[in-house]
Amino acid sequence: MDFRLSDDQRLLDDSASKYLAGQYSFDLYRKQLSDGIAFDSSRWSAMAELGWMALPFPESVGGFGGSLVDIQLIARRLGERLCTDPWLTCAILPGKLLEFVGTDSAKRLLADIAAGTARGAMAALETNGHYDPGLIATRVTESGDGIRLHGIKSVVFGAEYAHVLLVTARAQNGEAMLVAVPSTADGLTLNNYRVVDGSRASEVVLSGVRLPASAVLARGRVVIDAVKRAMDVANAAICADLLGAASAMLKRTQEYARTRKQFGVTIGSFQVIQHYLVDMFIETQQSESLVWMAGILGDTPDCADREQAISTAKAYISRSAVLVAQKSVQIHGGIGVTEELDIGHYFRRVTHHAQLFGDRDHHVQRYMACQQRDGKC
Amino acid sequence: MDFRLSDDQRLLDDSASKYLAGQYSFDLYRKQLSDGIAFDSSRWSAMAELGWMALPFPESVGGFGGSLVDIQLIARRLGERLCTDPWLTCAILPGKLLEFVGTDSAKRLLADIAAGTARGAMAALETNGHYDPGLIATRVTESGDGIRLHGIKSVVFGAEYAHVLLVTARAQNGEAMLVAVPSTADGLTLNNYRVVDGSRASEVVLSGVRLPASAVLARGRVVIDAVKRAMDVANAAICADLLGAASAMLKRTQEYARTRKQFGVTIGSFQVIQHYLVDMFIETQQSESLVWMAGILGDTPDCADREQAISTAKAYISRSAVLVAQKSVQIHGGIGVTEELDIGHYFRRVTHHAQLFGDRDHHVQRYMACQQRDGKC
Amino acid sequence: MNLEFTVEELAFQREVREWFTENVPASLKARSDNGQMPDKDEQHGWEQTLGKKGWLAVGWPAQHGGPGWTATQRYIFDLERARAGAPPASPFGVSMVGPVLYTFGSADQKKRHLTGIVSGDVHWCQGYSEPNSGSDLASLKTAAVRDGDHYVVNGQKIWTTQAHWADWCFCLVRTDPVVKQQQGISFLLIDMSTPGIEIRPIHSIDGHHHLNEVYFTDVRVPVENLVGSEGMGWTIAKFLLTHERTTIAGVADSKREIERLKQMLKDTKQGSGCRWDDAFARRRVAELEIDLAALEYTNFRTVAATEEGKGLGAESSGLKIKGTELQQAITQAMVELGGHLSLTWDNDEPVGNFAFNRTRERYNFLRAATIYGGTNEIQKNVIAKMLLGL
Amino acid sequence: MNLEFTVEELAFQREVREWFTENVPASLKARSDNGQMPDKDEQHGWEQTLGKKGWLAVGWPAQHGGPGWTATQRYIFDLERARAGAPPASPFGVSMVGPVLYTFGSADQKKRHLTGIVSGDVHWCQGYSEPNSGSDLASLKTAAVRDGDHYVVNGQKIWTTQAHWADWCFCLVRTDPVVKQQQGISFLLIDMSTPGIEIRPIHSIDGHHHLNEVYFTDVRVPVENLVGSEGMGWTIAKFLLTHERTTIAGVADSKREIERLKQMLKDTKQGSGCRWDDAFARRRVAELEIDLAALEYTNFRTVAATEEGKGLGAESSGLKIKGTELQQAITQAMVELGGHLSLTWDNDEPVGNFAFNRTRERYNFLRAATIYGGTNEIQKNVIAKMLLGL
Repeated sequence: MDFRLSDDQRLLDDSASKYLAGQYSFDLYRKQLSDGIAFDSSRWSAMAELGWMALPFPESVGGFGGSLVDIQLIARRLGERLCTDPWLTCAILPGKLLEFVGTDSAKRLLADIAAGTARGAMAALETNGHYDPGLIATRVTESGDGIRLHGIKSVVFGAEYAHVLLVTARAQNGEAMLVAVPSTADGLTLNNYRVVDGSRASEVVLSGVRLPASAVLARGRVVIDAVKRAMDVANAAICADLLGAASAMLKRTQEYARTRKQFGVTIGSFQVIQHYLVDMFIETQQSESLVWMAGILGDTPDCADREQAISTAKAYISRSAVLVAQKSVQIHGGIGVTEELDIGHYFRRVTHHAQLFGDRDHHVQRYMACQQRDGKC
Repeated sequence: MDFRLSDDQRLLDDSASKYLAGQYSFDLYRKQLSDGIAFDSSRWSAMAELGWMALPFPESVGGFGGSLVDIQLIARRLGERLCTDPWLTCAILPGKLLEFVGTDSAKRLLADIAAGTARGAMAALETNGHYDPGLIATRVTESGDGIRLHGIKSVVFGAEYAHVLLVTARAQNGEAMLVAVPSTADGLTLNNYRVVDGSRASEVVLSGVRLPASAVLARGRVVIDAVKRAMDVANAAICADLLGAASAMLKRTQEYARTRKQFGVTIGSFQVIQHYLVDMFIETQQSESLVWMAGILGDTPDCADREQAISTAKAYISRSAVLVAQKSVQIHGGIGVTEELDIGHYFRRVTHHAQLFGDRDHHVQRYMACQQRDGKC
Repeated sequence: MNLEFTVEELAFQREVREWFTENVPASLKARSDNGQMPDKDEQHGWEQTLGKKGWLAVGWPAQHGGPGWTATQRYIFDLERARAGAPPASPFGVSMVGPVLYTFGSADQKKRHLTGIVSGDVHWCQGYSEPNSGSDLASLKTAAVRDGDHYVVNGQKIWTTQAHWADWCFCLVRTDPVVKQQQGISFLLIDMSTPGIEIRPIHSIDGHHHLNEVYFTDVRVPVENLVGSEGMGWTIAKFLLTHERTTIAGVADSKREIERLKQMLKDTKQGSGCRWDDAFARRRVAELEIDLAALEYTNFRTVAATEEGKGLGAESSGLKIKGTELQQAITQAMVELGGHLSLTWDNDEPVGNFAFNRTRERYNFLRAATIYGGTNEIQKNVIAKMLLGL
Repeated sequence: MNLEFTVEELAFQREVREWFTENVPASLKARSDNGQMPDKDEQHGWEQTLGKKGWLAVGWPAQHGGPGWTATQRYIFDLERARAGAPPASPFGVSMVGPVLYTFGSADQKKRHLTGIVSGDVHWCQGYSEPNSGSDLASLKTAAVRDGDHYVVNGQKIWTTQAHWADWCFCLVRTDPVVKQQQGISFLLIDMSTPGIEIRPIHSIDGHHHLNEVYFTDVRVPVENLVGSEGMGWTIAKFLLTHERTTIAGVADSKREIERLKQMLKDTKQGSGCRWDDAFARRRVAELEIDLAALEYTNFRTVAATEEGKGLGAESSGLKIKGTELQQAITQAMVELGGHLSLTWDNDEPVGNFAFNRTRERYNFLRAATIYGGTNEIQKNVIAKMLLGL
């Protein structure tokens, strides 16, 4: 057993930390928030140059063959810094979906994403599907020379910054398909809005979008399996993001308790505040343990092991990060519920990520399903 | 809305409180515990003279027509004093079962119980039935002149002090029956043991017990319905018992926190201990509110209203009394886990009553079932 | 013991319910059906509607312009108000400065101020907290120095809810900097249009503007605006803390919110069924309902004790703690049970069930519920003193 | 990062597992399958079996008679021990006084005492707490007054686990009543057969006798039984608190208990199915398993840090808090999920599933888990000091 980062990982972690410290800030975040923007093309290029887009993809598509832990290292730093750049949703998530789908056309698209020259977005969930990517009402009809898409994909993160949307739909016979829809396609409308962490998502309305048959990247069971696996990768990253955000909140709250005075003493001198901080500290420690567990055990095509590892981590961390966030606000008092201070923004980020691709309840239930299947998928 | 006790109720409450203060004590309780006894015939007679056996039964059988709240007033005092006398299990529970069954033979038996001359015990649950009185493996076979009983009724509280056991069984055609089995019947064996609160229960083994047909007190749906309703009465009393025990623990723990010194100060000066006590106090207050709610709204033959009221109260109080009990032990430290002090005994009593006839989990599920039926039974 | 309303109370309930059905504006109801708060015009318009009916200052005795209701009637009114989807009245006028004025105020002060509160025409805010005096209110520094017929006020208040909507502010100010903290504090009424007052908005994490900083620079306040005498401020503030407890637990709104959550789950499809089909979701709702029942009946006991004229002690102090915890738990369940539908923020068009889209607002807003009016930790300290006889 | 055991560690695990399978007495396993603790003969017999194999003092370096295992090996050993249904070794000899002696003891003390601990032949108890010195250990009063070649000990210890089973007791005693509290405390080894020692049993709420009061009246202890020098007692006590953390979280036993609970639910019929069919029961187990996973991987991190020779700070102090909370939560689930089967106490014959009949014992016993060795509240105070840099 070894929880040490490799030298490469330490370098990656350091560079992510330093890059964000230098190029991102709370003021920048707030400006983007008020402007309704969650993207910056120069930062995107810089991140690509740092290798963040290529990081976890196979060398055959120009990637660096990095691991899930590598993804988590960056995600944790993004969470720590409140960064809303759509690295996860426009590069890692669609990229992993393409990798897991594994067809030639998917790989060609993945190569562009890994190179940082294209951005994607996964359009898999729908309003009536809760977190289940198998519940698809969007229809694809095939005619001789092409296909048409009808339906609405819901809360598609990063869609407005994507060049291509990876849309799941069902054929008349019920078969699932993954379709690459260019953002410029006729009949495609994006209704964009802000989401809870300050980043952006869209309702993707497909009104008879016509595409050549080659737009179909994959069909059959592999589609839903790949979406689930990509969501598991995302959840491993989300756990790390939650850890980064919760750790930052704990650090700020410790500092606040050390310095804020009421009744002539620092509030950190009150035993109840001390015990709150200890509870938060312990939760953060335990969360970190499960982040790495998920990073290591979740990096496998075996769906039983993977689902159990990811759901264990997400079920635990989504609860504990929310507890840390709530206590941080409570200890800060009034200032904690304002837009002025970063604490309230971390609070929202934690709320968002705790239920992004499944909250505790969802993942406890998935864990139970894993147990009932007794290791089989 | 009025939460005041009537003058009669105040008298009843006072007399119960005074009687127990005078005739029962922690030393007596401990002596009975070590002797493996949970009954005293002179106290039983005294309680009968005080009218406790007749209290909640119709005047037509010699009762006083008292209410469910009246039962709760006594139960609360019993809980407050750790009293293990089988008043609830040998008088109220079997008596209410007979009252709800309502046949003539049941009423005759009830009259004896109300008079304090007979004691009963409800033998309804079985080892494979969890808390569901409908799950009955015990068989009754009918022949020309009588019946025979085969089976085992499980954890029958107060059985060894009962003159008659009220046994549920199923006929060959699946119909439920309630049978009065005299404690002297051939083929009846009681395996007696202590239960968690220090009182007594038995496995009731029926090895072909032969009885006249007149021993069948009732048959059909009324049997299970009456058992359920009697268990609801018991649960209203149990809630009050839990309140009495939890209030006593809170009082002792407040006193301990006021007087026990560590680090040169009373432990009540520590803010964390103070907040524990406040949480315990609030839980006790909220529990009391639901005790009276259950006493009033649970006193109805309408099963939907009754089940919702009882399950609301039991679900809440079984959790909160356990919390109070656990925190009381924790604040007392080492002395709290010994047999020397009453705190540990209250702790066991709360454990026991919290799951007697259904723990929180069971009652939350029953509450959900009430909600799903939308007021229908 | 008896948990039923009397015939008269039931008739009152019907009357109130009918009136609400007819008089709550559709726009107000639509907002609350989606868990949103009214804007200034809606809130003030609604309070004026209540004022015209004589149902705004519901806790006041008849001689001061209240309806003279019993505690039970006030409780019923609040239940029906929430059920109808109407917001609670802003507390600063009717629940706070009003009772202070009819209890401690001069005849002139009563004459000048009570009518405007009862009618809903004049709006108030509360100037208590300061940047370094949050939980430790007694350390406040805003100074009121006597200068002839005026006090000259200098200092800064913070967390002033609706200061930007208010005509008047009731303030705790320090009139004596020398004596022991609590003793130097006075209760002053300040016209918000007085020169020298600057309001700066504080934006909350629910995305809205409720709170403000209020700066006082040489603000001249006539001495007749002092309530009671100099140094009585702390006594008045303590009086307010133990006043009116029949609605502090927020039972009426929590009941409505749970009903709304159930409806939201039933209205939201999941595959061929709906979110309400999920037994674990139903269990979460059931556990909230059970907790709410405990709070509701504790509240009933407090209401009944009030009817009997009994003092309110630690028994009712738990209501605020449990009530705010439950409000937070309900909104958290709302956010979480909505799944990704709860993650949208500024969408104008519904994403699935619009009510889920807006759950975050109330969830974030209610984080303050365990902070304002004395944090729950401070409340527990106070109760502990009573319990331990300190 | 790597969570896999090495090939050598896996081989070690197989070896240990096989040995346990062959050597755990059936009676011991039967007891633990029902959640019961061993009696004195079983416990001591088992420790001697381990001692013969050289696997009793598993945390000790090889030069003092330990197996010289790595932290990972010790962790694996503990996992397999619990899995096999064997009880943990009594900590007083192998985990407490042993390490104290090989760290602070004289050559003579090592020679005299270590062998008996390693072999499981000599049993120890711990004389720390006193009636008025529980959480506040530094206020202890038991006096050891020098008289020639002896200390004369007078005083009373309490909560002395297994004093009635022990040959020796290691005691904190006050050798200097004048200096500041902590400074006057010394660490003394006392032969339990010395005249003047009286043991009185304390019965615990699980119905058993583990604890004792120990009275010392003019007990003469040879000066060579002082460990280190006079006044070093507090230093030694603190050393023990931070020693050996690889098993403090109780992960191995909690894993076994959860597996046992699952089996109990599967083995207990309910109608035509079993208790495991209840989705809410399964959920409760799942939530415990998830909490246990968090604890287990945190424990792994501590083990890995130990392997790297890193100091153990606040990171591992949470293990005791979370570990004991989880032990209590598991036993509470066991009691509650058994329904009325868990309410039986002294039945000899099974009432349904006998394992459920005995759940109450462990549940009651484990109430002490958050109290002994410093209450969890005291543990949190200590961690808070580190976090806040106090």
